[in-house]
Amino acid sequence: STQLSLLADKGAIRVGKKHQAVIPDLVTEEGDKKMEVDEDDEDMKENGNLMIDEEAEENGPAAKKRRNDGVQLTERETLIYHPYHSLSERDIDQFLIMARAVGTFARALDQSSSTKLPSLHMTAAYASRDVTLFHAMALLHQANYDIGKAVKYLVPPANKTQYPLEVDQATNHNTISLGGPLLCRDQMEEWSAPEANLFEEAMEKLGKDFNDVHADYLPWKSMRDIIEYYYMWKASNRYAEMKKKK
Amino acid sequence: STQLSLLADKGAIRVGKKHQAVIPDLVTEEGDKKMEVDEDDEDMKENGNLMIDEEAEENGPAAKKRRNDGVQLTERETLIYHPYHSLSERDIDQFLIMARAVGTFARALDQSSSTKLPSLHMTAAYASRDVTLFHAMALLHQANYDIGKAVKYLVPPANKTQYPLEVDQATNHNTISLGGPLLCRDQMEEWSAPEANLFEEAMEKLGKDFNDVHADYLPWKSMRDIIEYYYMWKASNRYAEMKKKK
Amino acid sequence: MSVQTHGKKRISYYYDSDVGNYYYGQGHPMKPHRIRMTHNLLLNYGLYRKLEVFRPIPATFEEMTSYHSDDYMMFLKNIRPDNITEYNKQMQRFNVGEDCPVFDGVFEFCQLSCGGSIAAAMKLNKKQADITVNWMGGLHHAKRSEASGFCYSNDIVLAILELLKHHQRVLYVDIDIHHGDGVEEAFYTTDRVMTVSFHKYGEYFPGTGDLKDIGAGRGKYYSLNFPLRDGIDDESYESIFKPVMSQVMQSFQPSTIVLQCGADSLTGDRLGCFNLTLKGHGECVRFLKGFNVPMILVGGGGYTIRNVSRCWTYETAVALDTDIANELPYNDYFEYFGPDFKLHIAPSNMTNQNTKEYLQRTMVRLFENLRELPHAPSVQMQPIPD
Amino acid sequence: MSVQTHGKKRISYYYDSDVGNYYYGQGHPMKPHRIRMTHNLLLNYGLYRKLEVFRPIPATFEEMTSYHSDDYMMFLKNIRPDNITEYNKQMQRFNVGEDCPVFDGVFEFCQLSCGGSIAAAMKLNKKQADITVNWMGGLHHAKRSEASGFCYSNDIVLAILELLKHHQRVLYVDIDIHHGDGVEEAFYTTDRVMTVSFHKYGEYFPGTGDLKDIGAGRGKYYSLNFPLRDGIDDESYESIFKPVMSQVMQSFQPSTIVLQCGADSLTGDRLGCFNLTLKGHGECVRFLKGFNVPMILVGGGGYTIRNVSRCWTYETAVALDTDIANELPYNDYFEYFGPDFKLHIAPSNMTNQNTKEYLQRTMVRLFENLRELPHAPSVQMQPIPD
Ligand SMILES: [Zn+2]
Ligand SMILES: [Zn+2]
Repeated sequence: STQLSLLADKGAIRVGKKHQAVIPDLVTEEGDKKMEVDEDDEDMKENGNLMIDEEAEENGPAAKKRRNDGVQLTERETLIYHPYHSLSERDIDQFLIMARAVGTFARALDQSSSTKLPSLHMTAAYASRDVTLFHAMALLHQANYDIGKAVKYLVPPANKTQYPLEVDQATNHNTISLGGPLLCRDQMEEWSAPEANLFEEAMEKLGKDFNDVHADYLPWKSMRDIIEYYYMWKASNRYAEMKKKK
Repeated sequence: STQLSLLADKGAIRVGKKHQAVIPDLVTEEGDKKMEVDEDDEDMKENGNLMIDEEAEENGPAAKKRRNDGVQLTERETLIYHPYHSLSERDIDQFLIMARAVGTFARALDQSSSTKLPSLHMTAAYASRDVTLFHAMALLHQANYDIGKAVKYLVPPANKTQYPLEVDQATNHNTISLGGPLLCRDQMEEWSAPEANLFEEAMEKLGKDFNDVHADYLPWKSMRDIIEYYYMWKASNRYAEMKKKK
Repeated sequence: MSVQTHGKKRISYYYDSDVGNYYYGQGHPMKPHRIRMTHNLLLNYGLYRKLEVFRPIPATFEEMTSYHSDDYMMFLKNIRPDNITEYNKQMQRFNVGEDCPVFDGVFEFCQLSCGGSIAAAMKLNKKQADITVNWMGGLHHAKRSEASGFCYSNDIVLAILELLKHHQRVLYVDIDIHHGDGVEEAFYTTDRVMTVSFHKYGEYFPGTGDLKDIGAGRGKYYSLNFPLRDGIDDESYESIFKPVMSQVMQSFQPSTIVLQCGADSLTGDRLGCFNLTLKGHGECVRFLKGFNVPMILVGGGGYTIRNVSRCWTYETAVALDTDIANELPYNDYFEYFGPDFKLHIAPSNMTNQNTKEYLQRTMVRLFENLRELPHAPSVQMQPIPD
Repeated sequence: MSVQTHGKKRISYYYDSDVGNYYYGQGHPMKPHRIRMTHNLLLNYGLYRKLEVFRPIPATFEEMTSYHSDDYMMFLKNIRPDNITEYNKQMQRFNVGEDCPVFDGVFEFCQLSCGGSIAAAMKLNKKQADITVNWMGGLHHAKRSEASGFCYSNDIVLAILELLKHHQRVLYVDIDIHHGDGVEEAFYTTDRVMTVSFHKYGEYFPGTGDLKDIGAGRGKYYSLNFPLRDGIDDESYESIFKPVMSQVMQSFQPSTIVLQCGADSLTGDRLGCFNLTLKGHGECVRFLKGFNVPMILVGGGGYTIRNVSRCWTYETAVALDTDIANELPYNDYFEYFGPDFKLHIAPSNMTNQNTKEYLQRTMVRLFENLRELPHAPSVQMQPIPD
């Protein structure tokens, strides 16, 4: 989708087995099958192999994934959140404030955070970043949309016995339990000031070639972490100030 | 109870109408009355006036105060907290962490707080003071020991429509709603640095004569506020440092 | 989630968050703040959450005059630091001035103290609790028309009067270092209240509480006084308290008890001269609690406030049958408890001037008095005749 | 507490939090990060909470080869920035290199994109949603054995193949500025998928999508292309989109729709040359939604990423029947949206080279083709004969 391409305006739609998709046969649906059992009896045999797949889904281990709190699931997905609960908008807003509050408090308790973040405002701002909110929404889901249960997930005991570890899988967030208030940190916060300086130096020298930035300046960071940091950094004051200086 | 008294070891137990209490008659209890209605019929008439008082209590406006969530009340008291709920110790601990967290976050949002308290640690410490915990316990009671409801009281909407205002009456705490996270501040936190300095100056000059401290140095503070401040100040670093200097 | 075990006793606790800010004046040893310190320790020890916590309704003028004289209460209600000069004569008459200074809100303070004890009594009358606690109360020196020993109104007398409406016999026990003269005097002539006081006696306030003071009229033998000397320790105290109280319980058979837990009998008290620790003091609470008779715990004296709050916190835990750690929890007044920051206190090496012989001899005398009590109490728990 | 109204459509939304960190390379205009920006706007607008949010299972090799050739997929799976030199020939053969560079995790990225679209299709097959959304998908240029135009695997084709298992006729609509050549080619000879693409045509990538390209074999008349010139605005676009799509819906009668929402047709796009605003672009979503036919929304092109995320956020709101404020909510990437920090964007003053006459004429030609469609579609929704 770019004028960069040398192939621009030279394309053609090609016809042949090598280019078109193989169109699958129509499968009569599970539900229909039961309704129209007489008529479809033969058809079922015809499409035997497909039907078996469907049966396996229904009875196999995937079957139990089908439903989660009344929401129907296919075997192709993990449910992260759904709106079919009795919480009001305000309830959720309040819960998200709680999540930010816990994040702020967690940073006050955490040694490594609080040395990095001496300012209250900065801490509250870090605790209000999207990673905290996404994680909170995932916790709310794990708590079956019970605010009382969900807030307890925000302040789990040290051994995480009372914490839904699935939530970390579901959202890939970097959560640290201090045996109390829950801490979600993104790359913007994870990086030390020297690391941030190194990154900016690398950007000046190498531009956005993150493979080189990684190799030459920040080999202890993963590529993904560098990219996440880059995009967040572009929205930060540091970036604005660096641009101003130029 | 002191050797200060001039009356020491000169006391005597005096006998006479002017000294002894008038001993009341025994009132048959409400419950007994119904059990022993035949025998006590005459007695009831004798103690008529007292019985009427009891009746009035039962039927008057005080009657509805009798019970609160299954805890029986007399008309002489306001219930602040009771242990007859299904919350575990951990549930309550977690709720108290939430209360501290919300207090910390509230200070980050509050203009007047955050200029006074630039440090994260200091803020978290202020948000962990007993006033916050007492208020949290009172909110838990108002929420009928439903953690989900109680945490929502911690972050009430601006107009406090969803906040149990009784709780402020019950505990006399100084709570400020920011239309979000709840803020409980005691005198230790309320006072500005210049006010604290004035107080210390007054203490050096006047000692603990709080009437004079009030009149000469801090007329805009109430006597009670000064006394509350004094006792908290004695437990503070400021006091320790002032003592060290001497 | 574990459901609170209802097998334990129901404890009702009375507190008003205003109480800590009443201030007797510069240099005065009585500090209502110690009640707030206790309250905050209860919270941070997690004992608060095991209690039924109440804010009492302040006692009304009418309630307070169920014992106190109208003119005394009227005086107390009207006196203020800024109108003292107008009340010169009355101040002398009602003994207000030196020990019992006029301070801001003195009448309100009395209302809180009395309100708590009256509510605590009413609670027992309604059988809504097994033990009720009012550390704001216990001001045992106040007389009908006279302040005394830092006490202006006698919340204990008011509570006992309330109890007497539903209880034939009320036992009052006083472990303050000072004689419980106010309560003794109020009930000196009745056989429905027995007062038992253990106290320092001899050149010591208030001067009453001799072994020979045993009550008068129908109240004869219903006042019991155990005079003590300086330096009594836990062991000695236990050796007299338990036998005496066992005999009292057996002879008097009260249906309710008021225990004044004055903490000036602790070692190191600013005004006291005993050598009790929390364990010896608290053992009195534990022992009386064992009789399974409804009981009110009130405060009283206590002038080394870090120890007072330690003591009453511990005794609340005793009432709750709950063990608490010796490590004090963090709280607003944590620095008061340095340098050790522990709950329990050690006795001093002061001499115990109470010899075993003295204590034994005194106990024998008290037992003799107790034998004079009618086996069947004078008024039985039976239908009142027409 | 209000119970969520189930009257509105059920919207399933697919997202993988890894997607934003795939990076095509320095200077490359395709930025998966725009999908994360959209996601964060959905959260902070409160739209997230109205969705069923799913993380899709990544597509398997087998699933991807239901359309793509095994050798192409094997190549894609094995190629890495550090082994490029070993794959020189294959890179040319599969058109990987310039437009479609080898980047870290390219195959995983394809798995997420395809996984989302396959899951979205399966969701509709199961009748578990009315509209499913996968902004990670929409990579319409990928061919069976060839990468093209920043697209390596064609998630749309895979989704349509999944839909075809349960739907007799699937309609594909493409409002990317580029011709949806990959999808058109895949279904060029079938009458069960109709592809309709509105795109810039003439000296523009990928060069296909002439009005005269109408499909082949059984697929004749089942490909529809609306070639456009530079600068088309909301009004002009609406004036063709709605009549054409109305006729398509009536003639083809699909039981499900896939709408590719490529956002490079917006004004100000780094690579595009149209002049649409969010309103004109989103109107296509709203209009198709009005037919009440199950629909998949996928992403696609879009190279001014602040506008891409605005657009897809808005279109998610359209799907949800929810109005959202023009003021953008604070989020991690808020600064990207300066200086105005508004949702909606203004059109530029560029010339609209699409005259009314041209558009009208083209539309007439398309209607003529549409009239060639059988009134009763070739395969009916009826019991299949023995
Ligand atoms: Zn005393
Ligand atoms: Zn495009």
